[in-house]
Amino acid sequence: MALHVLYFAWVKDKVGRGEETLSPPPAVKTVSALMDWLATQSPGHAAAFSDRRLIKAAVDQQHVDHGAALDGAGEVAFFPPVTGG
Amino acid sequence: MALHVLYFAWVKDKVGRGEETLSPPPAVKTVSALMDWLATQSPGHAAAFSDRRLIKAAVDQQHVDHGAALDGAGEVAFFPPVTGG
Amino acid sequence: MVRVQKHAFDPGAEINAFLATVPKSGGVATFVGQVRDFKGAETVHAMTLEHYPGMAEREFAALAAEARRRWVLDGLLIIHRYGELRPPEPIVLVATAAAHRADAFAACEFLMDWLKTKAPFWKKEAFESGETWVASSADDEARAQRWK
Amino acid sequence: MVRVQKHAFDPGAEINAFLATVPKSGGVATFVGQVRDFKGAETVHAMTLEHYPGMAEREFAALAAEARRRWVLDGLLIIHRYGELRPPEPIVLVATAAAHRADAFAACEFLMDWLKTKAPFWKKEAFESGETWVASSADDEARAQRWK
Repeated sequence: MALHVLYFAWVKDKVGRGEETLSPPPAVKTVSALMDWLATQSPGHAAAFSDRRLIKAAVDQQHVDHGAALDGAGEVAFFPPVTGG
Repeated sequence: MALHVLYFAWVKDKVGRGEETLSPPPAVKTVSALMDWLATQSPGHAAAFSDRRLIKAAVDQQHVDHGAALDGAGEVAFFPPVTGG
Repeated sequence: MVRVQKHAFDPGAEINAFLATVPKSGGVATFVGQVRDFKGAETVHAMTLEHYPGMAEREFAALAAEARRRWVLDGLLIIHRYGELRPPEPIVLVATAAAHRADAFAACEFLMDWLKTKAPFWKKEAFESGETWVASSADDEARAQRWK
Repeated sequence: MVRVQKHAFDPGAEINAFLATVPKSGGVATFVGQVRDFKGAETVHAMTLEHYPGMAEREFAALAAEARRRWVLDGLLIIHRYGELRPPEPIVLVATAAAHRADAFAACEFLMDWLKTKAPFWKKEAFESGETWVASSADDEARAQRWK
């Protein structure tokens, strides 16, 4: 199943791209499991996800915890804590 | 001793003037005593000072309580609670 | 800066001029108070603001000094009108600039709350049926007390 | 109204336009956040604001709805920039209009506090020595928690 994955700020810098469309295996059912799987995709991904405590996630443009289910999500984003305003 | 007395808002309306220069007797040593004396000056003054709880005072342009001394004050003002802003 | 003036002012232009004086401030909080065209079910045609010249400026200067004692501010502006105003003209503008937005917000709200109970201005509203002095508000008094 | 935009905006003009939409509001609170030209002892030459298009607008809409649930507001404006900014350009403008100034102030500060921890924007500062992503602030997190 195709999943649109977005990266922002230094997560994007480390991964080396801002977005990609991936097909994680069916066993990847949560945000946390997705991070585990993404970390195996390239050295850049591994660097970006080396400390999960620094990473926030959104599923279909809603903030979620790492334990959140992906269900039929079409878009998942990973980023550091926001610093706008 | 000449004292410049100012009135604002409905206190002014009741007294019938915005300011006057008066020479209260030497026994008038506090704001409260000044109000007692002013109330005897005309029916308008009496009406303005009929309920002292509604009246605020300033001595030389500083908010004061009714018990404040006049000392060598040059200017005393009487007005309702402020409603600016 | 503190200004007590009869003529109308342009709040956006004043805020921009104020911003130009505080380029190093991360945050600027402002408050604009406007003349409302109603009170309850009645229409307010105009408002007259009487003030105590001299004391008004003194009170604003004292409020500004107190705000600067309480918070770290890069700048502060108070403009207050007197005379005849029409809805929805601005009556008052307060602006505060600080490195930290919490200081700017707190100082701005403090200045408005104290100004409401200390600055010697009195509002008279003109209705169809005549003119009435606005009564002071117990809520304003309570809000001012929070900062004691 | 909520706007996420790349181009610069004129805070005074935006505030005047907002005031024109709320002639019946007694009070309008605003906050302007500006790009600072320093961080500690270092000079900041420019700032880049990255954002998450789509989610940024959604979050602002959710914050606006939450503010309207909590306070009685006549109007509300959020403008936030993204892209390249230079000191001391405005980054963000929040304005809130209400009959009572307490509502306007509280809603304005709430929106800023929540926006700081929820709106998907990330600041990168350009120094002489290179560019650095701004770290999130524990103080911002604590301020946002006050409104839970």
